[in-house]
Amino acid sequence: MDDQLYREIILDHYKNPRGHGVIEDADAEADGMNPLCGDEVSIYVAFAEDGETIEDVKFSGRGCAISQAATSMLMELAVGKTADEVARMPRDELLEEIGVPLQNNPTRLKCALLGLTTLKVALHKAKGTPLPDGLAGFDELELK
Amino acid sequence: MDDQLYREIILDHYKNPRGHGVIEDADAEADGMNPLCGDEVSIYVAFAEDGETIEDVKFSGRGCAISQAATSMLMELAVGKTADEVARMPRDELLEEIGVPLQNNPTRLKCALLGLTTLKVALHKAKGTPLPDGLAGFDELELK
Amino acid sequence: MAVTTPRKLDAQTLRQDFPIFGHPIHGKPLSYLDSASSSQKPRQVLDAMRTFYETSYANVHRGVYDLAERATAGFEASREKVRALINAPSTAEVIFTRNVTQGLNLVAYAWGLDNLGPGDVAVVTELEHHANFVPWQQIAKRTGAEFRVIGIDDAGELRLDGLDAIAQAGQIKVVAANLVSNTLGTINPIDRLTAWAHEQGAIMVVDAAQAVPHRRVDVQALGCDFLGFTSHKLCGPTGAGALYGRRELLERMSPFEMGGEMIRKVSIEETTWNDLPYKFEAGTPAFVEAYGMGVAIDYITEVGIEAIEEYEHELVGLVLDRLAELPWVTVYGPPAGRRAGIVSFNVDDVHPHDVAQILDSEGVCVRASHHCTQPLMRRLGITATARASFYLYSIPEEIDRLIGGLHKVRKVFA
Amino acid sequence: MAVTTPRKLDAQTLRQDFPIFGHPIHGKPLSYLDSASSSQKPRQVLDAMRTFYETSYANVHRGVYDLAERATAGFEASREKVRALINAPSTAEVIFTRNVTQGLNLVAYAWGLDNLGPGDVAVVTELEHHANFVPWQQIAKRTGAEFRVIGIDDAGELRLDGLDAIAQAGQIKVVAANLVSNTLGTINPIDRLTAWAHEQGAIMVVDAAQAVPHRRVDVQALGCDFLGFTSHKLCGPTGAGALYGRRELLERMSPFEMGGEMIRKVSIEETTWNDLPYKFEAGTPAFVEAYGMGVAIDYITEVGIEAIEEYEHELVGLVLDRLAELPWVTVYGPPAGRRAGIVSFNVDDVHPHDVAQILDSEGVCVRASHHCTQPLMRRLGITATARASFYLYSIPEEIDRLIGGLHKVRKVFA
Ligand SMILES: Cc1ncc(COP(=O)(O)O)c(C=O)c1O
Ligand SMILES: Cc1ncc(COP(=O)(O)O)c(C=O)c1O
Repeated sequence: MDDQLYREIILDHYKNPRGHGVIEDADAEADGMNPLCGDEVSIYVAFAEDGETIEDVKFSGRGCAISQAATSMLMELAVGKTADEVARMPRDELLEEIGVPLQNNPTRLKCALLGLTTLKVALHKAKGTPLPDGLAGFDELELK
Repeated sequence: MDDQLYREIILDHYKNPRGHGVIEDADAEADGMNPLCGDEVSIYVAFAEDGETIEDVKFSGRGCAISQAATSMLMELAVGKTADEVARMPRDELLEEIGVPLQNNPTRLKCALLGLTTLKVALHKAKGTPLPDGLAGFDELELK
Repeated sequence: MAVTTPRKLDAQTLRQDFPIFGHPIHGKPLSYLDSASSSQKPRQVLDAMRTFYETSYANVHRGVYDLAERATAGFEASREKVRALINAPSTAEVIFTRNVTQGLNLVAYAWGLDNLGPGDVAVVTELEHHANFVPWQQIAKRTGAEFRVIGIDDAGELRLDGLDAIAQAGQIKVVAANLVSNTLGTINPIDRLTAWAHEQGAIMVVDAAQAVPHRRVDVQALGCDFLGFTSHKLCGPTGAGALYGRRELLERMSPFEMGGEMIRKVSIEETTWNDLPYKFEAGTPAFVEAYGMGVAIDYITEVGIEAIEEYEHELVGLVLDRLAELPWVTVYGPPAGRRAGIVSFNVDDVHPHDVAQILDSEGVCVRASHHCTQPLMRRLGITATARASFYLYSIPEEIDRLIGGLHKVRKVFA
Repeated sequence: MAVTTPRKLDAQTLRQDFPIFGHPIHGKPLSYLDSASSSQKPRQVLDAMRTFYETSYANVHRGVYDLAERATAGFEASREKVRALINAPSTAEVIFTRNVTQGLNLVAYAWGLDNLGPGDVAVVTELEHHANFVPWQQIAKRTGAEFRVIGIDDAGELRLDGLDAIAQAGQIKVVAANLVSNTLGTINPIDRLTAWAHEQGAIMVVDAAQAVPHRRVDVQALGCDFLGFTSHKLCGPTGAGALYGRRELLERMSPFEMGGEMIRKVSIEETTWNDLPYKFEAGTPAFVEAYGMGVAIDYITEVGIEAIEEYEHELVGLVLDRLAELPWVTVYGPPAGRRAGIVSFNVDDVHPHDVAQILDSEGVCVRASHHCTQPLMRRLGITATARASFYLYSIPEEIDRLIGGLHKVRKVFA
C-alpha cells in the first residue's frame, strides 16, 4: 500500500512544494488544522483585478507527505480558477489528481483534504458566502 | 427457593408483626430506607432507668415480607439487651434467627437487614458514638 | 447477519437467536419479562463484537495503520446506523454516550449550566425516569432556575391542561419528557409538548429509552431538540447509548466531558473544540459497544420496527386481559390502546418484592421496584410495583407462566 | 480461567491467548506496538464476557430475581478486584467509569465546581494527557480559579524546583498529574507531588492510565486522593474504567451524573443520594464491561504485575539501544532506567504519519500523533511523534520488524 501511496510524484511535491510561501496583504486567508496530529496549514489567496479569478495562491505550514503534496498540487490546480469554481470543487477532483488510493484510509484522507478545506474556508470567508455543510464548524474554529 | 424463604414463621411475623407501632418521646429514633424499592422503616427505642437497657422498641412503616418479618423478629431479640449489645450485634445473629437462605440474594439481604441497620443507627445517634464503617453514609442520609 | 424472520414477527423463531433462553432458571424455562429494564442479546450481536475484538481491534481515530482504520470504520458505520434509525439529518448530530442517562446529563450540564438562571424554568413530567428528572432538578438548583413538573391524570397520562399554569412560573427554557413511560407504558404526546416548548422559546429534550427499541422514532418528525436512548434495551451491549442534538444547539454549546478526541487545539492558555460530534465525545469511546449497538440496530431493523410495535401491542393486550381476570391484582396506567409493552401492577396485600421472588421460583423474571420513578410512585400513592415488559422474543407462554405464578403468590400469602 | 505462564513472563506463550495475533496484516505477521493507546484482549476476557451475556444477563441492582442477582454478583465481584488491584481501603471508594477520562471529569466537575473559585489554583503538569489537563483548565476558568502548569526539563522529567514559584499564584487547591506519561514514558514522582499538594492543603489527583496495567500501584502507599485508570489499556474491554476516591472527599462531594441508581430518595422538592460508591454511578452501568475488566485484572494478576513491569523494562532497553544505532532517529524522554515501556521518536525529515504508514505496510502498528499531549509537543518544539509501546504479549521480534520498517521509511524518503 505504501508503494502506491508514496509514488514518485507525491514525494516530489513533498520535497519541492509548489506555491510554498506567504502572500502579504492576501485577499483571502485561512488557517487549517488537522486535529489528528496537530499539523497546521495557512493558505493565502490574491485575486486578479476582477476580484474573482485566483491570481496567486500560496501555503505555509508543515505536515506529512500526503498533506503537503496534496496542498502543493492544489496550488497548481487553483491558480486561474475563479473563487466560485474552487469553492465548489468536488474533493474527488483533487483526490484524482493526487492519484493515491485513500478509500480505506479516512485518517489519511483528512490529511489529503486539509489544504482544500482550508482554501475553501478562506474563499467563503472572503466572499461572505455561507460555509457549506461539510465545512460548518470550521467557521469559527479554524479561523483566527 | 421461595418455599424456604416464605416459611410459616416469616409469614406469621409478616401478618402479625411484633412491636409494630410508635413510641412517643422515644429515647432513640431513626428512619431507614431501602433505596431499591423505596420502602421506609422507622424505629423507636425507650431505655430503662439505667439508660442502657432497651425496655421497649417499636417500628412503623411498610415493606416486603422479608423486611417486615425480620424487623418484627428483631424487636423480640432487642428487648432487654443493652444499647451496646445491640449496636455490636453481628448481622449473622439476626439472619440465623430469620433462618432463611439469603446468601445468593444480596438484594433481599438488604431487605432483611433494613431494620437492624436502622436500629443501630438510632442507638449510635442516641449515644453519640461514631457510626461503624458499614453504617457510615447512613448518618446524614437516613436520619431526618 | 442473518435474521431468521423477515415479515411479520415470529417470536418463537427469533427467540432461538438468543442463547440465554437455552438456560433454565431453577429448572424451569426462562420467562424473561424484564426487557424494559434491559433486553437480552442475540447471537448476531455477540458474534460481531467478538469478531471485532479478534480481528479489527485498535483504538479508533488518530490511528494511521490499517487495524486502527478498520476499527474506526466499524465505529463510524454504527453512527450512520443510529442516524438512519432515528432519521437525524446528519451524523454530526449523533453523539455516542455510555447510556441515555449520560446523554441527558450531557444536555443538562453542557446546555443547562450556560443557559439556565434565575427567572428561568426547567419543566419535566411526573412520569419521568430519574435520569430525566434529577439532572434538571439539580442543574436548576445550581443555576437558580425554577423547576416545575407536568402532572398526570389517574390513567397515568399527562395533563396538558396544566401547561398554562406552568408557563406562569417564569421563562420556560427547557421541557424534558420521555416518549414512553418505563413504569406505566404511557405514550406521551411529544409533538404537542414540543410545539408548546417551542412556543415558549424553550428547547425540547426527549428521553426515548423505552421508545427507540420498540417503535419508529423520527427526530425530524418530532421536531425535538435532543433525544437520547440506550443500547442495552435495544438488543445491544451495555455501555453504549446515543444522543441526538440539533446542530445549531450543539455548535453553540460548551462541551461536557473534556479530554482526548474532543479538542482541536490545546495550549496552556486556551483550548478549542473539535468538530461535531467529536466535541462531545471525550476520551476513548466505548467503541466496541457502539459498534455492537449498530449490529443490534441492524437486527431490530431487519425484524422490522413496525412489526415489533405491533407484536408487543398484541402481547400487552393479552396480559391486560388476563390480569383483569384477577380481582386481587391492581394494574396501573392507560388502556392497552394507548400504551407500549409495559405493565405495572400490584397484588393485594403482597409487596412487589415478594411477588417477584415467588415468580422467580417459577422462572418468571419481573422487576419489583419504583423503577426509578419515585415522584410517579408518590403520585400513585405507592412505593413500588411489579412490572412485566416485552420485547421481540417474548411469547404468550411467558404470560401464561406469569399468571400461573401470580396464583402461586396468592396461595403463599393466603 | 487458565493463564498459561505463572512465574517469569513468557510472552511467546501468553501471546497465544490473544486471538488477534492469528490474523496477518497485509500478509505480514502483526507487530502490535500501540498498547499505550489500547491493549489487545485475551481469549479469557472475551470468553467470560460472552458467557455472562449468554447465561447471567439482566440489569444489575434492584432486581430480585436470580438472573439479576447473578449479574449483580459478577459486577460487584469486579469492584472488589479493582479494590485489591490498587489496594483501596474499601469498595465504597471504587467507582466504575466509562474510561479514565470520565473519572477525571467526575472529579473536575463534582469536586471542582464546588471547591474552586477566585484566588484558588489548579495545577497540572506539562506531561499531562488532555484528559487530566483540559478539565482542570476549563473548570478553573468556569469557577474563576487560576491554572498553572509544572514544567519539564529536556529529558521530559518534571521540574520540581518550579513548585515554589507555582505556590505563589494563590491557594493551591488541586494538583493533577499522571503517574506515567503516555508520550514519553516518564515515571513521575507522585509521592513527592502528593506530599507537596497536601502541604498546600490541596488534593492530589492521579491519572494512572499508563501505570495500573504495567506496574504495582497502591493508592494507600501513594497517599493520593483520587486515582483513575481505564480498562481497554489493561487487557479489558472498551467502555469501562475505575476511579478511586478517598471516602471523606466522596462523601462531602456533590454527585456528578444524576439519574437511576445514584439516588436514595427523589421528590419534586429535593433529592438525596445513595451510599458510596453508587452515588457516583448514574444509570445502568457498563456492567458487562466492568465485569470484563475484572476478568482482565485476574489475567494480568496471574501473569504477575511485577513480571510485566520487569519484562517491559527489558523491551524498552532493547528498543532504545536499537534506535540509538540510527543517527537519523530522534528519541524523546528519559533514559531506559527511568521510563516505562513507551518510546516516542521521530525520523529526520519524515512526518510521523508517513513513518506509521510505511511501518503499517510491514505489519508494524505504531501511533503517529500528538498523543493527546499538545502542551508537551509544544514544549518539545514538535507537533507529533511516532510512538512504540509494549505490553505483556510484546516480543523482541516486533522490535526487529520495527527497526527493519524504519530502514524502509528511510529508503522511501531518501
Ligand atoms: C495518561 C493517559 N491519560 C488518559 C488517557 C485517556 O484514556 P481514555 O481514553 O481511556 O479515557 C490515556 C490514554 O489515551 C492516557 O494514556
Ligand atoms: C425511560 C427511561 N429513561 C432512562 C432510563 C435509564 O437508562 P440507562 O440506565 O441505560 O441510562 C431508563 C431505563 O432504565 C428508562 O426506562
